[in-house]
Amino acid sequence: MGLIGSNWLVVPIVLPLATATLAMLVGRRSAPYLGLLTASGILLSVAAIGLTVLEEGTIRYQLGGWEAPLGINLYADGLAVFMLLMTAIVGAAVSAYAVGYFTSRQDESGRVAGDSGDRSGSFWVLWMFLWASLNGLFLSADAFNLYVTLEIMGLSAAGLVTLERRQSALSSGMRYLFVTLLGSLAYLMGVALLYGALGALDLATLGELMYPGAATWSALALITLGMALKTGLFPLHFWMPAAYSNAISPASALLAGLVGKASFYLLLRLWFDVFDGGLGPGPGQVLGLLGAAAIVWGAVMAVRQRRLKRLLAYSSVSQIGYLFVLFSLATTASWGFDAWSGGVYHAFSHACAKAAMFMSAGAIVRSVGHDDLDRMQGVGQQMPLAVAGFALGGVTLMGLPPTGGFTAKWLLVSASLESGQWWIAVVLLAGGVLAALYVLRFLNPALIQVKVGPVARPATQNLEVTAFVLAFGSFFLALLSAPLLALLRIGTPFASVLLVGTP
Amino acid sequence: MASVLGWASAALVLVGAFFFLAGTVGLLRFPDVYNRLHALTKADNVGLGFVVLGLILQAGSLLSAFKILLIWLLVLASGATAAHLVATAALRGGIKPWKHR
Amino acid sequence: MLSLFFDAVLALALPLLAWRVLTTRDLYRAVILFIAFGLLVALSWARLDAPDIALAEAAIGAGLTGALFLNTVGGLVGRKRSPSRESDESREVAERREAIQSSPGEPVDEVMRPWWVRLALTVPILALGLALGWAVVSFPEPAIDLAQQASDNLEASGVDHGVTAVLLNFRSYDTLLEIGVLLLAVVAVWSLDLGRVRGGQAALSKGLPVLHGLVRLLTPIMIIVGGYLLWAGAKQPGGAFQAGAVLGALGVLLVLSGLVRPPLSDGSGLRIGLAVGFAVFLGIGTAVMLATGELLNYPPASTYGLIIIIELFLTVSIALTLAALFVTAPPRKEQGSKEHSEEKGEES
Amino acid sequence: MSPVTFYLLSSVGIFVVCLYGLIVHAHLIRKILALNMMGSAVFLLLTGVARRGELTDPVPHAMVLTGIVVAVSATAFALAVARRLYEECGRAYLPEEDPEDLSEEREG
Repeated sequence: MGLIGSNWLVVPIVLPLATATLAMLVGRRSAPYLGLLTASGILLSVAAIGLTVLEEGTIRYQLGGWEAPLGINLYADGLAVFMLLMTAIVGAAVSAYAVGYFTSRQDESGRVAGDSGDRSGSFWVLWMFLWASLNGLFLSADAFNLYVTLEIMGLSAAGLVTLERRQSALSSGMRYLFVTLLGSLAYLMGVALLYGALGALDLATLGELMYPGAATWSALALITLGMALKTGLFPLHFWMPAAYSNAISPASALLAGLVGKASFYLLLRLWFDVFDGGLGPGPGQVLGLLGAAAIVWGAVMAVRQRRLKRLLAYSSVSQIGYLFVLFSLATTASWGFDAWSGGVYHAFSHACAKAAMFMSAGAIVRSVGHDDLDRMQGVGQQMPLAVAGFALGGVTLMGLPPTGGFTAKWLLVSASLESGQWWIAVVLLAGGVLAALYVLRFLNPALIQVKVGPVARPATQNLEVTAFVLAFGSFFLALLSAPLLALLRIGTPFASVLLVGTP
Repeated sequence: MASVLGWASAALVLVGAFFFLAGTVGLLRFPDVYNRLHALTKADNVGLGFVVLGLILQAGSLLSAFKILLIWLLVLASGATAAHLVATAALRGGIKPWKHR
Repeated sequence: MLSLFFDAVLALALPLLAWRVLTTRDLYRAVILFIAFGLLVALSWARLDAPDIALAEAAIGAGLTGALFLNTVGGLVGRKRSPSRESDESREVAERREAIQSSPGEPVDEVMRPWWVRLALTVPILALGLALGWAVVSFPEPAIDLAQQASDNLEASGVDHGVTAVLLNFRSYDTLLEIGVLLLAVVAVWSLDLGRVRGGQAALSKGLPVLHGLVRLLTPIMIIVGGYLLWAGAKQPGGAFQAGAVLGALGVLLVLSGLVRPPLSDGSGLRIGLAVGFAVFLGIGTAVMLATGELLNYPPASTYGLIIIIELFLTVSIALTLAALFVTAPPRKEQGSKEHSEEKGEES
Repeated sequence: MSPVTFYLLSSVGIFVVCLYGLIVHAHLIRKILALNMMGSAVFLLLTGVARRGELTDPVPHAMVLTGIVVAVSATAFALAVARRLYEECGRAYLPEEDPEDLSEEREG
């Protein structure tokens, strides 16, 4: 691996950081262009990292030239690249969406113009910091460095929520900030305990030294609680519907699509790389049970909502359950890798689909001026692209072929059947049916043909197009499952299973 | 010689501690904000002065002795200013000085 | 024996003080107790041979954070505020605020969850406390001794002080991101577009010659102390953070005493000052890739020089950021441009 | 028991007291105070851990220094949100249940 080859690894972190600084200095006018440039740069670098990892295996990068226990390392395996790719795709789509979102807002009226200009400037700085922290989190191999990325992520995400100054947005942003700070602190306490017990911060070193004891069990409990809180696992999801539904739509898309996945990734990484599969079978079962409960509870609540964005937020509560189911299935048994990759694949497809749906919803709300589900008649006529994007994303949530959601569910269901825990399969399938119900809750009225005269409405074409493109991508994600699963095999904690499984 | 210095220093620090104690009692027992300020600043400044004097006897070099002295001077200045600010704010806030009846 | 007793009392006092902070009815008093808590934490760190962080905690954790809290409590309760925001809020909101503010004086807080929630909470929280207590008492001898490794590599780090070596060389990536957090916080606070609550302070301090005299006296001293801390950081406790904290505190003092007018968020001079530390750090970290092939891997010959340059700019940015988090007055839309031109000169 | 153990236990005490306070209190300032002190508790644990060997370990010290700066940033932002919330609606509490916002003007 040449000089350039491994240095691609720092580009997705350094580039958005530089852009954030620059965007703060140059102000609101050129910030969107900088953002788009950065997005393409990140896409390019992630592609390069992905190719390198596919060809040459995992990459370890010594920051500052210092070796692991003393220095901080970056580490890219299949899982990390998979998450980077997810973030790059969703991030690029949201960036394009945000350009349209803030421009059309400016056109609306003179009064909001100046204000939204400020907001646009802040949005780009916050979003660039968020993107840097996400990439940094996926690549970090150091427990304390992960804490710093978590804090950047939490602060910038909360800042994105409070960009909307309505009272409800402010109070849900405040609550979100408390939740995210508490989650980070619980994580940091866990890291401090690990350092006290094992004397290291490097994840690989921690994994080698891991032993079951009072300090490590406490650390596992604190880290799991903190990350479950930040991800919004049932019953710790109380902050989520308000935060997702009250934020401006680009922020909702980023939060629901990416931020929740990052804390999930962190838990996944530590669980299998450091804690040796949760220090025993018990904790995984608990998380799996909560995940199953989340699937049902979130979906039932989603069906009962009267507001479009709240429906989507509760749908996220449900979909996050699928991610946590993997903790009870992913063991060293033969189905372990299926369950693990199914959960991770679900993270990818849900990120794309949910972000696209929030983007569509944002365009719809912007256009019709409300998000009351009972008054959506005829929206399909007016905004076919947005509704189509929403529908494609909805099909992904239901898990029908050929969507990415189908691949994910297929892997999870087959793993649960193989492991003999058939009740998980039942919950997974029931979740799909409920998803169909809540998606139709919007599509039914939206697709009704009504006679309305042409109404003057804000231009939202740009928004609709970006939302549709992303949803379209997630719709066909299953077609890419072979290379993506091959990617996930690189450096997986289930390497031993794979050796048994594939002769 | 060393032990004489040591005893003297200990005695001075103890005297300083006594003033701190007195200041604290005054803070707790005096009737109004002005009296409490008086107790605090006067007793603490003198108390800290004795403690500093005691520590200077133990200081290894002239430079560290000077630094310790500087601490005392800074505390004197900021304590006096803070007391002045508190008293002014209290007067403006309409708190009447307490009179013995 | 005596020192063991002192440690025990201090260690016992901290949780009790935390409890008092959270249960005192009066919020002002809670904040004052919080400052005392911060100072005691700093004291316990001094006992634990950690002068670097004791300094930082006393200046940032207790001092600046405490002042931030006081300022906010003052802004929340008790004072009638200028009607700057009246135009864009509904009448109902104004009335509700009126109702709350009708009883000025002690800012009190008694809102708690119902008793059964509190009772139900005690069980898991006690269990957590016991588990954590057991965990920290039973820490094994760690298999890896990073302290040894750090001291073995101190020679190559370019500086002679362990903490500075970790901060700016061994784990400089963390420090880089952390400076990013500071910048991010300023942007996030500014994005909230807060009203001018602090305008009153400058007026309040008019006619207080004693305060002005003190601040004039302290200004050169604090600048010297900040410079000394920065310079000393290479060999002994100190460094960019402590220096930045002292200088930041000076900035807060200057603005609160009314000697300097609060800077505006869209002053480009201020923006550059805030970003320069992060930008230089990031720039040098990236530039050395050309020489050594890794991010933040300084070429051995110039390590000390690069670290000093980075620290110098970090000090400027940290000081400005800490002061900005506290005193920056975001411009109101209408009057922004006028005041902007007025205050351009103050920025230096 | 060595003095280091006192401080380790003290940090656990602060952590749980503040966790309880954070959940129980509704006032925003109180919650932010609790979060801030929880941070100090973790830092105290790290400082204690740094002190237990022959050499004082500079790595946790650097972590704490980083943590202090992160904590003041987070606190400043949280206080700013609290104040903005107060300016907007005149209360410094979070509503128990977030009311479903039925106002018409959404998304600008």
